[in-house]
Amino acid sequence: MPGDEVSAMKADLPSPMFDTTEMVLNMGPQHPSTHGVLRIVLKLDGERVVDADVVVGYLHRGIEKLSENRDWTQIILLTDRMDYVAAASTNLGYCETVEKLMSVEVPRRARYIRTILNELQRVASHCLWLGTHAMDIGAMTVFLYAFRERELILDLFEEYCGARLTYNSMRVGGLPLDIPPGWDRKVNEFCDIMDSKLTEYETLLTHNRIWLERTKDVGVIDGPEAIALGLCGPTLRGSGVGRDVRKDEPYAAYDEFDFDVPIGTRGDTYDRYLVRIEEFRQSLRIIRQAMDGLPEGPIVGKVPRLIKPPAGETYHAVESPKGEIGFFIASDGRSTNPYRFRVRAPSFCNLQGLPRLVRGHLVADVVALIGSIDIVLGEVDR
Amino acid sequence: MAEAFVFYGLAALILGFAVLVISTRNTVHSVLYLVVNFLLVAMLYVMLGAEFLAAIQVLVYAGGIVVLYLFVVMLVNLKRPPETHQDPRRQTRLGLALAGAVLAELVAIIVYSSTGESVPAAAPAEAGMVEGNVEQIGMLLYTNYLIPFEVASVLLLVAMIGAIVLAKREL
Amino acid sequence: MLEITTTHYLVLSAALFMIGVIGVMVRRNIIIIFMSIELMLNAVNVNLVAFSQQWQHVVGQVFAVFVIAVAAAEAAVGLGIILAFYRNKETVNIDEMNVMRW
Amino acid sequence: MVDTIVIPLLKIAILLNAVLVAVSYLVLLERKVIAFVQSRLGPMRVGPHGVLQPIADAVKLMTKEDITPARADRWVFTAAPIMVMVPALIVFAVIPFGPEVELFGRSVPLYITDINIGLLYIVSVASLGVYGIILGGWASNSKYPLLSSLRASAQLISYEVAVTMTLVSLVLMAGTLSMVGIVESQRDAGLWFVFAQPVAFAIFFIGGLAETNRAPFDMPEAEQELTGGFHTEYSGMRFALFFLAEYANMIVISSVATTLFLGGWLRPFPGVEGLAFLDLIPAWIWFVLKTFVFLYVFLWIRATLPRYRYDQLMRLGWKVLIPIAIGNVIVTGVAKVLL
Amino acid sequence: MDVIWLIPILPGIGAAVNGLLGIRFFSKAQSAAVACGSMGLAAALSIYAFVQLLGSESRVHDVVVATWIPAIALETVDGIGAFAVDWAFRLDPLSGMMILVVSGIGLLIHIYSTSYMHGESDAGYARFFCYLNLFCFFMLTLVLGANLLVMFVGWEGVGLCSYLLIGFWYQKQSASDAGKKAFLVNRIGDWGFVLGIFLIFFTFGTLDFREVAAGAAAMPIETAEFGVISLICLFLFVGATGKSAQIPLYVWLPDAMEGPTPVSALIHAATMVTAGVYMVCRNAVLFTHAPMVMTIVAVIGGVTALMAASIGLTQTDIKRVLAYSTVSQLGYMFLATGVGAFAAGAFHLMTHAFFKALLFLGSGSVIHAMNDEQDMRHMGGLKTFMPVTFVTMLVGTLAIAGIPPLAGFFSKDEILFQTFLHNRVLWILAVATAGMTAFYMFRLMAMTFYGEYRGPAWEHGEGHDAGEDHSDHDGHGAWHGPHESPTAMTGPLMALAVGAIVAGFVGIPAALGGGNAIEHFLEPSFTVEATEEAGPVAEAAGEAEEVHEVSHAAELGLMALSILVALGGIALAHRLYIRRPELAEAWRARWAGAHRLLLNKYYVDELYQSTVVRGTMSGGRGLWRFDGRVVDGAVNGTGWLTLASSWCSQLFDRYVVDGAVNLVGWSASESSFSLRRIQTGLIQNYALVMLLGVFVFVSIYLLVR
Repeated sequence: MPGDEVSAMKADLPSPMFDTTEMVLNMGPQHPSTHGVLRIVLKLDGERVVDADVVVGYLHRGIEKLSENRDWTQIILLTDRMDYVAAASTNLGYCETVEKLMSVEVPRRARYIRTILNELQRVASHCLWLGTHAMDIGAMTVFLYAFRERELILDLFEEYCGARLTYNSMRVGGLPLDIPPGWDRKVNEFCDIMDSKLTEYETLLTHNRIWLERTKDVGVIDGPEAIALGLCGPTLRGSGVGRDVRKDEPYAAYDEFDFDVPIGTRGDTYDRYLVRIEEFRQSLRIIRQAMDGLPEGPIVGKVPRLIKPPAGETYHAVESPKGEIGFFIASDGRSTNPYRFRVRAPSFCNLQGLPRLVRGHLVADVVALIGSIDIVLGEVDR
Repeated sequence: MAEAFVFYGLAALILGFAVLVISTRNTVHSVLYLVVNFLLVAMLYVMLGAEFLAAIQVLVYAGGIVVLYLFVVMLVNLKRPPETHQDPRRQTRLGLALAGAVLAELVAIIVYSSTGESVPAAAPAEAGMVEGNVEQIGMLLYTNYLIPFEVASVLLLVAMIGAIVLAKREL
Repeated sequence: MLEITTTHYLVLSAALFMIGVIGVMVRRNIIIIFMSIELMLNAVNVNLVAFSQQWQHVVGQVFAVFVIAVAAAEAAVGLGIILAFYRNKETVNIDEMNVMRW
Repeated sequence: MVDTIVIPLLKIAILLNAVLVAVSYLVLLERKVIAFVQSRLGPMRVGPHGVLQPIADAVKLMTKEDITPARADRWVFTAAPIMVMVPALIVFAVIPFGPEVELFGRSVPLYITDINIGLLYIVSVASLGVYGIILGGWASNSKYPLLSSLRASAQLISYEVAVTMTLVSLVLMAGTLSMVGIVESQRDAGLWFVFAQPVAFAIFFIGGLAETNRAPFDMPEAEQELTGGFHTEYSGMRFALFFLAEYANMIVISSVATTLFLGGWLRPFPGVEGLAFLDLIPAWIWFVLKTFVFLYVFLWIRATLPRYRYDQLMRLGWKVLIPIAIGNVIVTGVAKVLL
Repeated sequence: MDVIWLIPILPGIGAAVNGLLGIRFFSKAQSAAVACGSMGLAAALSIYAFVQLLGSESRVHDVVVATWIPAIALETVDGIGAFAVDWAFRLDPLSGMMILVVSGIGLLIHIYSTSYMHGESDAGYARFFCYLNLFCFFMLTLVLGANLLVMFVGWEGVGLCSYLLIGFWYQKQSASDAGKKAFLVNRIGDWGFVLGIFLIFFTFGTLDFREVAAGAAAMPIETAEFGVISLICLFLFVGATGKSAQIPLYVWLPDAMEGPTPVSALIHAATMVTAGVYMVCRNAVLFTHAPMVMTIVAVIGGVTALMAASIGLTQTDIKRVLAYSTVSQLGYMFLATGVGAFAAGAFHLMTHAFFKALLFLGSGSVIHAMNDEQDMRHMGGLKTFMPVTFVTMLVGTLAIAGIPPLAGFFSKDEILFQTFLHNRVLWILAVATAGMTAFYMFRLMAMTFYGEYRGPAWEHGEGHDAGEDHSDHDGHGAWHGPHESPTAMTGPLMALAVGAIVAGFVGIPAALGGGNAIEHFLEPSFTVEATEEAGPVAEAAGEAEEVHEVSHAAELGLMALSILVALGGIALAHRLYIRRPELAEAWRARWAGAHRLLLNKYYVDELYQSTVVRGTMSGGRGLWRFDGRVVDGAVNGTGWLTLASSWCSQLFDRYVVDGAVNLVGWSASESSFSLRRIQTGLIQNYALVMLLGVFVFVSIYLLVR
């Protein structure tokens, strides 16, 4: 950012008591609270952040480029490794994009199961977010509680597809597997457990004075500015913008369910926290509805054995736990590889907002804010 | 006997650390020696039967003032060694000589004038003196010396405000 | 010599005081000069307490308390000045603090 | 000779050992308590239910390589942990664990010494602990430790004011600075001072949390922010000293709080005759029990609360606790004069 | 009874609230509520305290609120004494009666004022009530004060309030002038009072009334020589004449009628002006020890009474008539005190407070009705328009004229009787005054209420339309002719009328079968100690009692005589102003000179103007001239001499002194070039010099010892 702007901003800041020269503090890439290998170069005035420079790329594996040399089914494996805490959402986004390119009809049962998986994934991802966010702010018990519940979801996924982290749980045109017997009962049981546990988390945090002091009015950003910075997902909704792909451009079976999109009012860390806590509830609501109304039928649509979409390009987005994850795919219609593969990663977009959010706050708020925008470096760097 | 040993030991340590304070290059080390020096002086106070003062010495001097020094030493984050530039006109040697001379004279006066009376410093203290040390000081502070005491508190207030004003970056 | 009298304390105090004086005279780092002044104040306190012991009266200790209060005030303001000065001139060398000359 | 030298030396030796063992087991206790709070089991491998874990930890720390950073100030770097540990230990000299007891035909007081400025001694010595922290941070020659050492020392000094103010109101109640005297005045009053001075007790407790850098005031060591605080660059035994000093300080604060507010070695409700059967339990056990209650609350709080931000902590200290503490002193003084 | 200090404080609080907040923020109703509320509380407390006083054995209750002036060593006649003053309040029969009068009448007048002052702006209204409350505060302080200094605070305070209230309509030149006049004339009296206080302290070493009285009782009665007690009493009496408008300082009171009528009623009739009488009664023991001063008091009182009454015969301004009447009645009271009948004086003070307040308020009602017309020649026939006012005022008039069984009869008769016993000449004066009083009061009634309506015409037609706002009496709208005042004004009138009827019953003399209760009740206040049979006073009282017993018949005769005189005055007034008004004209023409003399108030104002004022002015002018000629001449001469000598000296100056100065400057500037090297800016160099100094001193010490 231009120098004069920095100095103008410094003039606004209350001056700290002792003068030290502006200090540059390197946070990361090995720092416990950056949720991975993120590096932030902080310019500090005392303990106050004057400016922050986010350095990404430490986890870059070239997934987008790799994808141009894999066939369409193999790419699903790669998408697992982008947002590794919400692999099913990424799977879904990719598969739906290809289906859109190929104009394949997905059977209703498959769409239902996809929705269930996706929402379970959202709950799991939010559990991880809640635990680490609270941990960053020093509430370590919540961390372990949240992971305890996440473990239940991982068990469900393991039972469904055999994997606990990188599920590879979707196929173009449908699903690889039908749900195992008894799985639906377990999901319902989980929903009940989760409801009571949510109350537990909220008891620990929502009205805790320290939690309020740490999160209220920290990193305030209003709706228009959030949109201008390209924020998405709960981070955007915390600022009062009711954008949710599930509602605005329904995919999978979302148009058949009844759910609300929670939004915040002030756009501070506390609002983003509340929005995600409410999303837990809405996800459970969707899962219950889907389990109740799960239709019978095939789980795979009519897809050729060799997937070769017609020439053309398309963009399709789904709502991952982190935000709007979009896939742009171009096919030349001849080869079995995509011609061009590009991902709009929500974590990456949200990370753009970080320097804006942390400016003027203290170092301790930086970790709170990193937690509050909920990033996964695998997705940021791809 | 034991008292003499303790005294000489303490005196030697006090003077030794004092010399270290003013002779060490590294300012932080210098501050550390100062702390040790103050603690030793506090022990001297205990020997003299002034436990309250000893505690105050540790609390205020060692625990407060010197911490302040330490803060300042750390904040004054020097880019170049502080003692490079030397003004040729500072008569350091003369100062040293004078200080030595005055010390000699003072010692002469003290020793010479004290030979007559010889009041033992460690005279068995009266019971009241040792036991009610804190109480006695408190009584004096709040009766005879009430006004100086209040003035001292105002002085501290002024110093506090002054320090805050000085340390603020812009007035 | 084995009996410790007030004289002993006075000599110790004089020596401590002179070490402080020498510190003030010799060093150029103003922080160290301040510390030397603290040494001198301590020497004074030793004197006061020694006399207090000699006359079996706590008034000497009362005065020592006042000296400590003054020392605290002095340190606070003095160090504040040092910081302010350092901010402007980036030095704590007393030989460079001569702007107020004619 | 026996009374003046041997017994005190014996007591010092026993106490030192007891404190050090208590400290290492306090670490285990913390791990266990927090684990139970978080529905885990905690250390289970070394010995039954991990009871030998402290020994394993000690062995590990002692055998670990003791790294000194290249550009550190060696001398200060070595001295800093000691400077933290020593004040934490010598405070125990004036803490009365119990009244005088008959042991082997001798009347032995269950404290090392009872000096007339005991409370002042504790405050003074505790104020020295800050050196080790500042110097440890400074000597590491690294930014995070320096930053957190400045934080820690500022925190310590700030909260010391509030804590000392509460002690002043307590001294007003007791009329003595002697620790034994304070316990005895509670016995004479027939009332633990926590009931007479609830505000002071609350402030003392909060200030104690802050002074020992415990949650929710543990930001000097907030690993999420400062990667471990002022002892980031320390390892091996020197790190262990810092670590032990922190827990020793917890015990100090707890036992001081016990002495001042919970009647020290006195049984509950010392004024109520009907509870005299409680005196069957030895006095020092009461003391230890109360201290452990405190320690448990320390751990419990750590498991429950998030962490304050630095400026919020300072605000709490200066704008809330200190004014309340001063007001409490005034109220106590006025009440003392009026009643 | 320990809360009697609250009695003055309550109106004080009311004043503070109204003064600090009311002027800015309060509506009329709010400020009136504050003022009347505080007064009401004070009145209730007063009654409570009085009832307690009646019920208790002891007749004196002291309450020390705080120490005011801690002991200061001051010279007294017996060596060094401690000058210490407490904020002490005393409740005894005299002050008990006074607080009843002050707070009771004060409350009524407050209520009356809520309506009377309704024409003011909100701020002025609040200001008025603030002053009024403040006045009550000071007045109650005055009567309750247990020592002279506390009394003096009240004394000066009521003077201040009087000044403020007379000049309440400060935009009016005459009002502010009258205020100033009152203030200045009072200062002369205060000067005497202050001197008296000084002398009391110097003589007795204390300012507490009872201690002073005890001290005085121990001293002989100064029958023969004019001793220190006489001097004290004279000084105090000077103060009393100022406050109570006696010769020669009465001139301010008639002018004080420029103030609002409730003020005239409260301050200049019922309470403040009686402070002088009260003060004399308070110091009764002192005065009984100074018979010569007593004579002076009696003579001045008698003469004032007669003179003021005679002036009152001819005045046409309704309020001025009442003002002179007040002066005259005050003269009566002084006459009573002067002949040693303190109880009679205090009794008359009380009854007078009732009927005079009543008369003033009635006149206020009339003035209100007549749209601020005060000249009686423009009134007449108001009886029909305002019956309540007429009846109540008639009661007041009968009371003041001394018609039994109204209040005035008993008190006035007591005074006449005591005077008769004491001095026949004064008695004749008093009887003449009584006759005049009856005459001019009925003249007032006649001119105001009887006969033809002589005032300006008003528009009959629209004024009494049903749609018109009838409450609009306050001058905002058109005047619709004389009318009865609203309830807030007539209520107090009626209350006071009842008071004027019954107040006298407490003092029915023995001759009429009564016990003269008030005299016995007040007795303790005028003696040294209730228990102590202190010589002279008790003896005098006993003596009086004796005479009293002896001359029941004479007393009855005197009563009959005074009733006759009063009836005669009434009859004359009736004849002159109701039956045959032309006869009044004739008489006026016949005794034109006397009439003019009276009309112009004996030319006293002019006399003062030409003597005191002119004297002061010409004295000042003479001094100015002396200043101009002699002093300035001397100064000018000195100036010329100075000029001459300075010319000589400047030569010396220029060459010798300037030369030296320049030499110093030159040498300084020359030497500074070399010496400024010393200022190196090196702190350690300076420290070195200090060390050098220490070295030198230590060396000297070492060598010398």
